Formats: sequence, C-alpha cells, structure tokens
Amino acid sequence: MPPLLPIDLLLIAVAAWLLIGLAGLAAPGNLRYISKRLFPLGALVGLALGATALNFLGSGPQVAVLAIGLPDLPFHLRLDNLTAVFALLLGFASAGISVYAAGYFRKGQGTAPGLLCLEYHFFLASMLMVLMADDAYAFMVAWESMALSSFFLVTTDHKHAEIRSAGYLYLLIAHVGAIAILLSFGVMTSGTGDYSFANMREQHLSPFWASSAYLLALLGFGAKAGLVPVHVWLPEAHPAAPSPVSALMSGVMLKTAIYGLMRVSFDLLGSQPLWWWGVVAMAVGLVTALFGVLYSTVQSDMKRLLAYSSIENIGLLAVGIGLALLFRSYKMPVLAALALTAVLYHCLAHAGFKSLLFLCTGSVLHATKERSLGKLGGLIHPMPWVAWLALVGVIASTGLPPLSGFVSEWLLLQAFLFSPGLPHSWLNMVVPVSAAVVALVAALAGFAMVKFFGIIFLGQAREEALKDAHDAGPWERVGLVWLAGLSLALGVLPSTIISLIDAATRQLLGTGLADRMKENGWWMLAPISPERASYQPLIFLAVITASLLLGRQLVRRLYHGRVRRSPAWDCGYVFQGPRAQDTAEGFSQPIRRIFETLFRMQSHIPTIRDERPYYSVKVEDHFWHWLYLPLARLVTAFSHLVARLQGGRIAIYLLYSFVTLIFLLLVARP
Amino acid sequence: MDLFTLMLAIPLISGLLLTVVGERAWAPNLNIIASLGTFLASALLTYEIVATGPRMAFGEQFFIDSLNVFLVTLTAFVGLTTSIFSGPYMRNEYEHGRLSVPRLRLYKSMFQLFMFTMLVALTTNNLGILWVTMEAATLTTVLLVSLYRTAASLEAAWKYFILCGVGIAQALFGTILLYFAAERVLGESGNSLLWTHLVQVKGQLEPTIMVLSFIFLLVGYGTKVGLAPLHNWLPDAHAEGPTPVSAVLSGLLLNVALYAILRCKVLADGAIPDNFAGNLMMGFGLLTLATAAFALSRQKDIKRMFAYSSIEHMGIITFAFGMGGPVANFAGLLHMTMHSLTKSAIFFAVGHATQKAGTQLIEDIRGLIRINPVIGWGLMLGTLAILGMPPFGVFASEFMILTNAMKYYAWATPILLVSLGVAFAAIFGKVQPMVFGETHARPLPHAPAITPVFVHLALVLMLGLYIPPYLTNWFHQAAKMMG
Amino acid sequence: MTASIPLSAQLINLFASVILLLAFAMLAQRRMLPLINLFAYQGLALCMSTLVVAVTTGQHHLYWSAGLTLLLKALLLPWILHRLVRKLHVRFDVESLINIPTTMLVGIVLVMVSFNVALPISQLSSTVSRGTLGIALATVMLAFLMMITRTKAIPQVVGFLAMENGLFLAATSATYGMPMVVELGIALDVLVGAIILGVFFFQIRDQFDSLDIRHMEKLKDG
Amino acid sequence: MNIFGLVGQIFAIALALFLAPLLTGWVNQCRAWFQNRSAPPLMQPYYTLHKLFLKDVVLAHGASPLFRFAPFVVFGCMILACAIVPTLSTDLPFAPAADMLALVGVFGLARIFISLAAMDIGTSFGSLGGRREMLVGFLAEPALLMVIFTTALICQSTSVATIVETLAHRDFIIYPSLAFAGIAFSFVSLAENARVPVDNPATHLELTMIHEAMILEYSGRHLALVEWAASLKLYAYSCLGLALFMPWGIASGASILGLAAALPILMAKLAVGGFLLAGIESVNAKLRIFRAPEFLGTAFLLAVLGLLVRLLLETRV
Repeated sequence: MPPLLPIDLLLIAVAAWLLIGLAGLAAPGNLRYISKRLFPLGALVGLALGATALNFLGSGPQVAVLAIGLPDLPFHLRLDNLTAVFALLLGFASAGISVYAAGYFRKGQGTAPGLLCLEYHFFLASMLMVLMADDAYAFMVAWESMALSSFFLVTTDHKHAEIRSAGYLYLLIAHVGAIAILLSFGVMTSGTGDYSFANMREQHLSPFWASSAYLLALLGFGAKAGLVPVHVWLPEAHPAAPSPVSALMSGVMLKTAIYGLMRVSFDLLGSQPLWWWGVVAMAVGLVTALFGVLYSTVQSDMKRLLAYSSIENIGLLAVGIGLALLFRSYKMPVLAALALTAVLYHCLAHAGFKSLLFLCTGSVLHATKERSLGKLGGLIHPMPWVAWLALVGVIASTGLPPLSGFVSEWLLLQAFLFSPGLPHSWLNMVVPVSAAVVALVAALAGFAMVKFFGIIFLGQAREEALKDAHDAGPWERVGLVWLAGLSLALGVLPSTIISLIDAATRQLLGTGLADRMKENGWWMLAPISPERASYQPLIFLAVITASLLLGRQLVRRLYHGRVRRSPAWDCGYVFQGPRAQDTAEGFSQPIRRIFETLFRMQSHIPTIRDERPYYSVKVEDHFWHWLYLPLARLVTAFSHLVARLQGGRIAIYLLYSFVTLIFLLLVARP
Repeated sequence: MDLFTLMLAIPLISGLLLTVVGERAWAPNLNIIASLGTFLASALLTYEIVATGPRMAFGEQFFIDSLNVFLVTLTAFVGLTTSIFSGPYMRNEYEHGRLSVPRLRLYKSMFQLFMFTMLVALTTNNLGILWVTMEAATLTTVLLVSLYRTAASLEAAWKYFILCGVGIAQALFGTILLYFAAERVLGESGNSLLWTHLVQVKGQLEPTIMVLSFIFLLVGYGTKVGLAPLHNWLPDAHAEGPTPVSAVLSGLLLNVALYAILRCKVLADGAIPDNFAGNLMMGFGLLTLATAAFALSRQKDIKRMFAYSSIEHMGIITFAFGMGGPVANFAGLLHMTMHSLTKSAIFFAVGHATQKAGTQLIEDIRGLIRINPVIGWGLMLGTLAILGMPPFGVFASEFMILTNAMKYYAWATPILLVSLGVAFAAIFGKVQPMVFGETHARPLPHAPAITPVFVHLALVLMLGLYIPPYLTNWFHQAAKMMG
Repeated sequence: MTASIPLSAQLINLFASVILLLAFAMLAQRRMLPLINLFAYQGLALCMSTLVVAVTTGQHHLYWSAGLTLLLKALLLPWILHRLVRKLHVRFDVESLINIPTTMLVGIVLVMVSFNVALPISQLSSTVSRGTLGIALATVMLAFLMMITRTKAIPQVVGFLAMENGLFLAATSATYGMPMVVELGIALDVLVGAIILGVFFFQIRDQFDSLDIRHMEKLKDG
Repeated sequence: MNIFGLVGQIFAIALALFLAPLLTGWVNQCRAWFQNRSAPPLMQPYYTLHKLFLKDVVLAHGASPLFRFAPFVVFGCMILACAIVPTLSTDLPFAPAADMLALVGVFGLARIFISLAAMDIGTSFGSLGGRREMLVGFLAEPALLMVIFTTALICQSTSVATIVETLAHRDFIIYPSLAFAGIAFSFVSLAENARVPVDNPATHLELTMIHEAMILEYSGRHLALVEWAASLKLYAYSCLGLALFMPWGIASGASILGLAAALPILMAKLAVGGFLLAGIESVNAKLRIFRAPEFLGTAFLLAVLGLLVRLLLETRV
C-alpha cells in the first residue's frame, strides 16, 4: 500500500465528517450519543485536519482525481499551500467549535439532533471540498452544498417566521452569488469548454474578459462573504442560526469566500492583474468595512452586532486583497506579499476571535434565553468563564495588541504605509487616506466591542432573572479556551505563523516574507526590516505584565491592600437601579448622531405631552431600501405583466397560438 | 412474444382489463403489477438494446435506438412509481369522498392506456403514428384531468382539450407537409413517414417545405410541451387534475412531446441551413423560461406553481436542444431525465402534502416537517433539486447547459441566469414556509407511499455526483444521433 | 390558360373553393343548427374532392379515405352534434366575441396570408390537386379564427372539427393522402375526441348550467 | 541588547514615572497663573498620589474583578508607552517591541480597559463617560494615524526610534508637512489627554465630563494608579510630540554624556510644552461634546493635508 499523501488524509477527513454526520441519523433522537460521541469525534477530525495542513505547508501541490462528477469532468482535487492555510483554519476553528457544540445542543430546538449532526458535519465536509476543488464543477457542487447545509443549519429553529425569512434571504443571495461565480469560471475558460482550474490557469484572457471574470468573482464571492451591497443576508442569517453554526459561518465559511476570491484573482487569472482591480476591491472593502462597523455599533441584538462586525472584517480583508492586487499589478512583489500576508493572517485571526465571540453569545443565550442587549448586563458575575474569554475575543477583534487582530491590522497598515511608492500619483494620494479609513474602522470596532462587552457582561443586571444565569459547561469551556488560546497564539507568535503561511504567499506571488524575517529571530515581527517597522508581541506582553504585577506588588508592599465595599457613588445620584444605566441604544447614540446620514432611522422621541412617553429608534439599512426593495418591486411588476398572459379566457389563449403561428409563418426564414 | 411486444401489450391489455374489473379491491394492485411488468420488460429491453444495438419491430413501424430507449425506461419507471404512489393516494381521496368507485376505475384504466400511448409514441418509427398517439395521449388524460368533476377541473380539462387539440392539429399539418416533402424524395412508397428512412435522405428534403413543416410541428407539439405562449393549458391541467396525473403529465407527457419535436428537428436540421430549427427552439426556450420564471412568483396554488416550474424546465431543455451539439444535447437529455424524476417526486410529495392539509393553497399549507418529516423533507429536497442546487443532478445538466451557452451563445446567458434566479426566489420563497413552521393538521387515514419520492431523489442525487459510464455512453450516442 | 387545366383538377378546385366558402359561411353563421349543417356540407365537399382525386389518380386507399370522411365528417359527427344540441337545449344564437363583419375582414386577410405562404410549396407539388394547398391552409386558419371568436362550447368544437377538415384537404391536395394506418388512426382519434367532447358537454352543463365558455375563466393568474 | 541599553531603558521608565506627575503639576500651576488663581504646589500630584495610596479602596457592590484589574492594565500600558517613546536617547532595547502603530495600539488597549471599567459598576455616569471616551478615541485615532503616516513617509519607517534618529540627526531640512502634522498632533493630544477644549480635567460637572465620569467610582490606590497613568499618558504624548517635531537634543547612542545632556533639554522642552498647554487650555472654552467631531475632524484634515503636502512638495522623483 502506498503511503498516504496529505491530500488523501484530507479526503479521509471529508469522508470522516460525512460518516459522522450519517452516523447521527442512526439514532436521531439520542442526544447523548450525538453530542457527547459524534461531535467530539468531529472535533478530533478537525484537529487532525489542522495538523495535516500544518504539516503540509511548504510542500509542493498535490492533485487527485475522483471518479465522480460529470462524465467529461470528474472531480479534480488539489492541495496546495493556499488550500492548506484555509484547511488549517477550518480544522482548528472547527475543532473548537465542535467541542463547544458537544455541550451546546440541547433537546427541543426544532430540528432533531441527528439531523443537526448530519447538516453540521456535511457543512464542514463541503467547506473542505470547496478548498480542495480544482475544477469548476467540483467547486460549484461543494460551494452550493455548503450553502445548502448551512441554510438548513440557519433554519434549525424554523418555527419563527423571521428565521425562515432570514434563511430564505441567505440561500437566495448565496444562489445569486453562485451564479456569478459560475459565470466567472465560464469567462475564465475563454471558450475552451474545459472547466478544470488547470486549464483556466493556462488561458491568457484579454483585459476586458479578465476584468469581467474578476468582477463577477468579486460579486459572487462577495455575496458569500458579505461585501456591500450583497451583505444583507449576513446580519439576518447569523443571528438566526444556533451559535456554533454562527461561529462556523462567520469564522470559517466567510473565509471560504475570501479563499475563492484569492484563488480567482491571484491564481486562476494569471499573473498580471490590472491596477484598477485592486482599487475596486479596496473601494468595496472600505465601504464594507465602514458600513459594517457603523452598523455594528448601533445594533441592539448581540449576534447582529457580531454579524455586522464580521462584515467589517470581511471589508478589511477585501481591502487587503485589493492592496495586494495593486502592488502586484505594479510589480512590487514584496509589498504585495506583505498585504497578502496581512489578509491570510487576518483570516486566521478572525476565524479565532469571531468564533470565540459567537460561541460566547451562545453561552449567554443559553444561560439567559436572551439576545437583546437591552435585557442583559452584569453577566461577568454569574458567568466569569464566558466573560473573561469573551474579553480575549473582544480585545483581539478590536485589533489591539497583544492579541491576534492587531498583528493583521498592523501588517495591513504597514502595507498601506509603503503604497506611496506606486507609480501613479492619484493612487499615491488616495491610498494613504484609505489607510485612515481603516484606522477609523478599527477604532469604531473598538467602540462596538466595548459596547458588546460592557453591556452584556458589565454593569448591573438589567433583568432579575439574569442573576440565576449559569456559566458555560465543561465542554463549552474547552471549546472557548481553545479558541481563545488560538487568538493568543496568533497574537504573540506572529513570526512563527507567518513563516508557516508564507508558503501560500509565495505560491501566489512568487515571493514571501519569511526569508527576511528569519534573520530577526522568531520573537520579532519585522516584515521588511527592523529599522523600518517591527513588533515584538512577547516583549510587549512581558512589559505590560511585568509592570502590572510589579505595580501591584509594590503598592501592596509599600502601602496596603485594604478594600471596603459600599454602594456606588455616582456623583451622589440616588436612582441607581439597572434602568439608570446606558441602554444599548443610548450607548451608540453618539455614532448615530455623527453618522446620521449613513443610517436610515425611524425614531420616536417622547414629548412632555405624551400620556405614555416612550423612546424608540430603529436603524435600517439604506441598501435594503434603495437597492433590494426596488429590485423586488421590479420583479413583481414584471411578473404581474407576465401573469396577464394567463387571463383565463380560452379565446385569448387560442389567439396566442394563432398569432404565434402567423408570426412565424410570415417572419421565420432560415 | 418478444420483450417489445410484451412491453406494449401489458399496458394495453391491463388498461382494457381495468375498464372491466377496475372496481375490484385488488385493482390497484393489478395497476401496480402491470406497471411493474412494463417496467421490467422495458428494462430488459434496454439491456438487450444496449447489448445488441438498435432494432426494428413490426416491420419497420417500430424501432428502438439509443435516443428513445432511455426515454422508454424512464417512462416505464416513472409509470411504476406513480402507480405505487397513487394506490394510497387514491384510496385517501376515495375516503375523503372526492372520488367514487367508477372514477377510480376510469383512472386506472386510463392510466394504463396513457402509458400505452406514451410507449407507442416513443417507439414508433412512423411520424404519423406518432401524431396519432400524441393525440391519443391527450384523449386519455383529458378525462383524468376532469376526474373530480368540479367546476375548476372541468374548465381545466376543457382548456386542455381545446388548446392541445388545436395544437396537435397544427402538428398534423406539419406532418402532412413533411410527408409531402418526403414523398418528393422517397416516392409514393409507404415509407415516406418512417423516420429511419427520412433520416437517410434528410439532406434532400425540400427546405421551403421543411421550414413550414417545422414551424407547424414546433407550434403544434410545442403546445403540448408547454412552450410559451402556447402553455396556458398546462398550469390549469396540472393544478386541477389528481396529483398522480400531474406527476405523469409533467414527468412523461411533456418529455414525449419534446421527443416528438426532437425527432422532427433532426430532419429539419438536415434540410434547412443555418440552424434554423435550433434558433427557433432556442427562442422558444428562452421565452418559455423567462415567462414561467416571472409567472412563478404570483402563484397561490402549489401544484400550479410546480406546473410553471415544469414549463420553466421545458424551456431550458428546449433551449439546450436548440443549441445543439454533443454537449448541449447530452445536457438536454440529462436534464429531461432529471426533470422527470425530480418533478414527479415533487408531485408525489405535494400530493401527500395537499391531502394532509386538505387544500392546494400555498398559504394554508404550513409546517409539513412537523406533521410528517418524510413528506416535508421530500418536498424540501425535491424543491431544492429542481431549483438546481448541487449535489442534485439537475445542477449537473444546468451546469452543462449554462457553460455551453456561455461558450456559443453568450447573449443568452443573462436571460438564462436572471430567469433561474427569479425562479429560485419565487419557488423557494413559497416552499420554505410550507415545509417549515407550525401547523395544526390532522393525520391521514392511510400512510403515504413515500418510497417513490426518495427513490427518485436518490437517483437524482446519484446522477448529480456520478453518472455511470454506460448511461454516459448511451446519452452520448443519443446526442450524437441528434447531431 | 384555363383550358390547359384538366377537368379533374377543375373539379377539385371547385370543391376546394366550396370548402373555403363553407368555412366563411361557418364563420358568419350565427345559429347553432345551421352551423352544424354547414359543417356536414363541408365534410361532404371534402369527401367529394377526395373522391375526385381518387378517381383521377386511382389511388385505392383514397376511396377508403373518402368513405371514411363521408361516414365520419358528413354523417356521424353532425348527427352526434345534432343530438347533443337537442339534448342540451342549446339552439340559441351563437354569440361572437368580435362582430361578424370584422371577423370576415380578418378572414380575408387570413386567406391572403395562407395563399402566400402556400404558394411556393404548391409549386413544388406534382399532384393534380396542388393548388388547393393554400385553400386547405386557409380553411384551417378560418376554423382557428372561428374557435377564437366563438363563446359557446359547441361552435368551438365545430371549429375544431372544421380544422380537421382543412387538414384532410391538405393531406389529399399536397400528397395523395396519408398512409392508411395513419388515416385510420386520425379518424379514430377524431371519433374518440368527439365522443369525449360529448361527455364533456354534459359535464359542463351540469356544472355551469350553460355551455357558454365564458363561465370558464376562473383559472388564471392575472 | 547590551546591559547599558537595558539600564538606559529602565532609567527612561523611572524618569517617566517620576516626571509625569511633575508635568501634570506644572501644567496645573501654569494654568492657575493664567487664570489668575493661586497655584497649587508643583509637587501637589505627588502628594495626592501618596494620599490616595494610603487610603482604603472603597469598592462599589457591583464591582467585578475587571474593575480592580483595569487600573493596573492601564498603568502597565502607559509604562510601556513611555518605555518606547524616546525621551533621552533613541537607543531603547524595548523600542523594537512596538512601533508607532503599536503605540497607538497601546493607548487603545488602555482606553478599552478604562472604558470597560467605567461601565462595570453600572452607573449612569460611568457608561456615559465610557461611550464618550470611545467616541473621542475613534475620532482621534485616524488623525493620529495620519500624523504617523506623514512622519513615517519622511523617514521610511514606523519605528519611533528610527524616526527620531532620522529627524534629529540628519541635515536640517524644513518639512512643511511636519508643521501640519504637528498641529494635528497637538489637537489629537489635547483630545486624548482629556484636555480643554474636548474635556476638562478639572470639572465634575456631570454632563460635560468624560475622563472624570469614567473614574468616578475609583478610589484609593486604584484611583492613584489611574491618575498616575493619566499623567504618564500626558507625558508620553508630550515626549512623542517633542520627539517627532522637536527631536533635537535626544541622544542617539547610549553614552552617559549624551544622556546627561539630553535630560535638561528634555525638561526644558517639557516645561515650555506644559506652559503652552496651559495657555491653550486657558484661552479656549470647552466644546460641546458634539463639537468634538468637528475639532478632531479638523485635526484629521490637517494631518491629511500634511500628508499631501509631503507627497506633493517633498517627494524626489
């Protein structure tokens, strides 16, 4: 028997997940069997997958052909470094999420546990297939299977109409996106009819067709990733899904779209992108990021807040991809590598912290049955595990040192910083300003995350029942700790990780950062040179920790450690009940006010004459009103027109037939 | 008696027999057994044909080649599953008081006769006989459509009869013209309507006549296929007839009508230059697709909606065959198969669903997955399959059609894609709340025969991931034959 | 010029013209029973023209065809229709969606179209009756028009059957009739169809208390 | 990393710890002069710190461990910031640990913690202060980044030490862009350090305060640390500003002589800077909170202008 190649191991992982899923159908009602046996098993598969991918990184590509698929186009599979990076992400993130899920799913949540298990593992397997696919058909099959299984997962709790409509919107946009992707593949074959990726790589498209393919891919993958304006499904679907599923969707599935975009724009579309591709991606990314973060600050549903935050992060990723394309088109490979590394790193980082945060909301949801920020508060007391681990996620997602989010944002900003070398004066001026927008986005993300954490976990409990909330169970804790650990590791070991993912960068761009970085040692992140820019998270962390501990010790030694408890001072203000705290809406009031025009708000402000004064504010999406509703109206109008054809009168029907015949007789000529 | 005769004889004889004994308690079983026999005969016949190649029967009046043999198997198969499905379904209808015993008898005998006409239409070599059996198919099903004798079903049956009758009359005119063209080449032998002979001389047929002939044939048989704007009978007939009838209308009749067009197209292509027939079919296909897609979103009746979906898919298939070429023909054949299997599965599921809910109105059917998860999932998966979601086979064929269109007829792709998108939005938006959500429906007296649904869907799923080589060869041969 | 046309052809043309004339007459006819009678006459004319062709060319199966036409189109179907009308008590005026003169004008245009369409084809034909192909097409079209404009079920069916007449005429004029097995099949279909229609009429009347097809406009989308 | 460097580094930190309250005291004193008040002693901040350390911590009932933990984190962050910013010498072993971007990150981290701590007790003023702090933060950060960009472009580096070295030790060139950046930076510093016109460190008027609102519930050693951290922040910002825009006098190598020379220069610069700050605070009125975006928007605009000027006038093609 020949030794098992990594690609075989990946295929075994796919099969294992499918089998685990099917095993769930053996006893669909047996919750214990499914959650305590199958889900941990799935987590193990994830771990093994991550390890395999990690081990593979740096090797040459491997291909395989399965005997299934279309007669002329069997499933082509390929494992290269780009795939491996994302498989690594999938494996490690899903390991944590699956372990968490083992403790999460309870009885009586709509779909039977066995079915849920099937859908869940099918989802995982299809994501892995997306990463491995090396022809358009296999890709589309995996891609749509992924959409389908996640759709079923989203609608797990389908007795609520809003969850159903969220699922509907999700699948619809996913389908439209898939159509765009298919078209893009079609363009890339440039009429050869061979839909394998290998063939697409060999095609030399004219700029027009290459651009069409690129834009279609941007639309298609953007629809999955949640780029504006095809983002509307995301804030609906993520809250609707059970938390582990939200975590998977946000942490991993969105990345498959990024993967696809990278695959198309760096790999399949040949080596020479046009400069404006990068600008388009950057513009879309900036708009998305700003949009996402602004809307995330004004949400009052915790999962929606996170969903919008995912949109923001996807926007940042698109910015990075755009930047890399820009550098690449101007033949600046090192800078392109820098931007691309930032993208890959951010993918990993986001997978870690966003999954973590979504899982935390899951625990909160379980403990309190409440998603609305207005009814939470003070949960750090009953749920310390969740709260402190959520804090890790919050800091990481805010892009603050020393955790994972900072490294990627740092790399991205570094890439921006060197853009003024571009041989294009307009870009030279505009691109740095875009960096300021990125900074604004990062700072606003901080705002949103402070809101998220502060309102949920800090302050006084806004409802009586919250005091009885229970902390996460052991399984859930393991999952959370794993993901928090990933965030920490990504935060403090950037050089090590970059030297791993560098293989993907090198594969796509021909050059990487690792060689330069090796000279500086593993503790220092200095992508270009230490004189130019450097970051040593370990020292960073050590200094802060040392001064923290030292300060604490010194104060205790020199003075004392006495503490007295008393009611809060609050400037002597008497009414200190939980209602006196800021609400979620109140917290975001400055944002709503400053960026008023960017929101579509319907607010009611009480007057002194109101018998029953109340305050309400509803923030809606401009895109929904200006893009989607008109589109829906257009379709409705059209279908109204078409429906008139079927007027019920037989004479008219005969007339159609008659006129068709006469028309053809008179007009049709070969 | 050879297999071929057996295959034709079983439905004919059992159909006649059932008119006599159709009221007995065991009649539904006879129906199933007859269908099973037909299916077995056709399967064996297929095996034989695959092993030995095309053959003739009854002189040259019948012939079986790679194009029709798979349709024969498909027809017999869907006939079998439909008969299995209709057993409990019809018993439920009877116990709900919607049907009387004589009408059940009528249903069973007409069902078998309809199968007979379908099989003859598929295997006949004589274009005249083809016409006769197409007309006979209308006649056998028109009484089935009005089986409930309600105002709506009568109206539907009347429209069905008149529109298809007129359509088929035009097809006859086309056939006459074809005969006329053929006679000029083949002389006044009796062979001038035999397709095998015609195809030998298709290059010599007079183009002027063939143009007219093909227009008449296309408009005529196209009415039966449901091409827009000739489709208006189709939603009514599907919605108002009993569900098994809807299933066979969608799954078989439309296919056979399209098959008739295909046979004629092969001849027209030989005679008329510039892909005239293909362009015409592509035009009709796109128009049909777009019309159906936009009509979908306004449907309130579930069966009516899926009838429109059938129209939509007929549009796609017509377009595919219009494009021509090995890939598109292959895809068209595949899509025909997929559509038959999937759509009949959907109608089975819908049948049970409507019976459970006691209504066909979409907004009154809710939470199927709660009443009966099997029906709910059947409908959900069937719907997703018909919408072209991988890994179901419909996607495979749509993928090939789309990619082929992109390659040769890029202008058509936007229409295709927009229509598919709109259709997706419409159908899925309506089916999802039916399957999901809460409900208060009561259980049925007889357990549904749900196996056919899943057998069909399993086949569709399998074909989406893996098309066995012999099937591929077979489709390839057929596609090559169509040129 | 006219002398060069043989007598048989003249006769055939005559009968064909009669058929066309009758088609127009049916289009203009407001009453039910005369309409059926006109249909019977048309069947008779068709039979005669087929007979002439049969005599001229000596095609044996055309005799059968003519006999079949006579039996079915001129006798059996009109008889069935008569019975139906009497049983169903629907001898009233036939209502038309468009007024008769307009219908006639449209009919004239149709005839012109048909002749033009058929012209290049009939020149290719070698049969004695080739000129009548245009007439056959026009008959089909006129019958079609009649189906569109009538609001009652029976006239619509008469239109449908008249269309079959036109097709038969086409079959005998362009070629010397279809192969026998096909003709028999077509005849069987027509017969069964007529019987089923008869059944339908009763069902419809039971359901709607009338044979006015404008009652049957409930199924629609618009 | 040599031992000398390490000593220098520790000295720099110690210096920061010592000088920061002094700077605050100096500013307060100047401000009192400007406002014609009798000034508190220069050493008043030290007394206050000492007093606070001695006091018991009075903790609100709802306080979580985060509340007690935050002051230490903030303090640690500020120490790190002071360790990176070159005050006397550019030869700082910790400097490669964090460049300018990471410095912004450090301040951000501190801000997040202090805001969260403010929300922890669940009082109305606490969360009000928290959200206002975040508001100022997200407005100031892009402007600060633009300033950094401008300097980084000039020096082709984001490392603070390299920037300072480049600016201080090469031929004197007038950079108009730096003037814009300098003004922008001072705007940002005012906002970030809770100074008039954005905030008033002396106010306890509920509706106007930002920083004070956040730390209302702190007492005893926690308050002392927070206040000390605030002083350190002011010190770090001042030093950063001085290092970027008036880098002269900062030693490049690690020589005793250089350090000895640099210290008086630094003190002098800080004294002038504190004086100016007090002046600005005295002649300006505190802005309404929703004027703050305009103020910081101006800073952002100036910084962008600086950047453009840099690209337009100073780039050698």
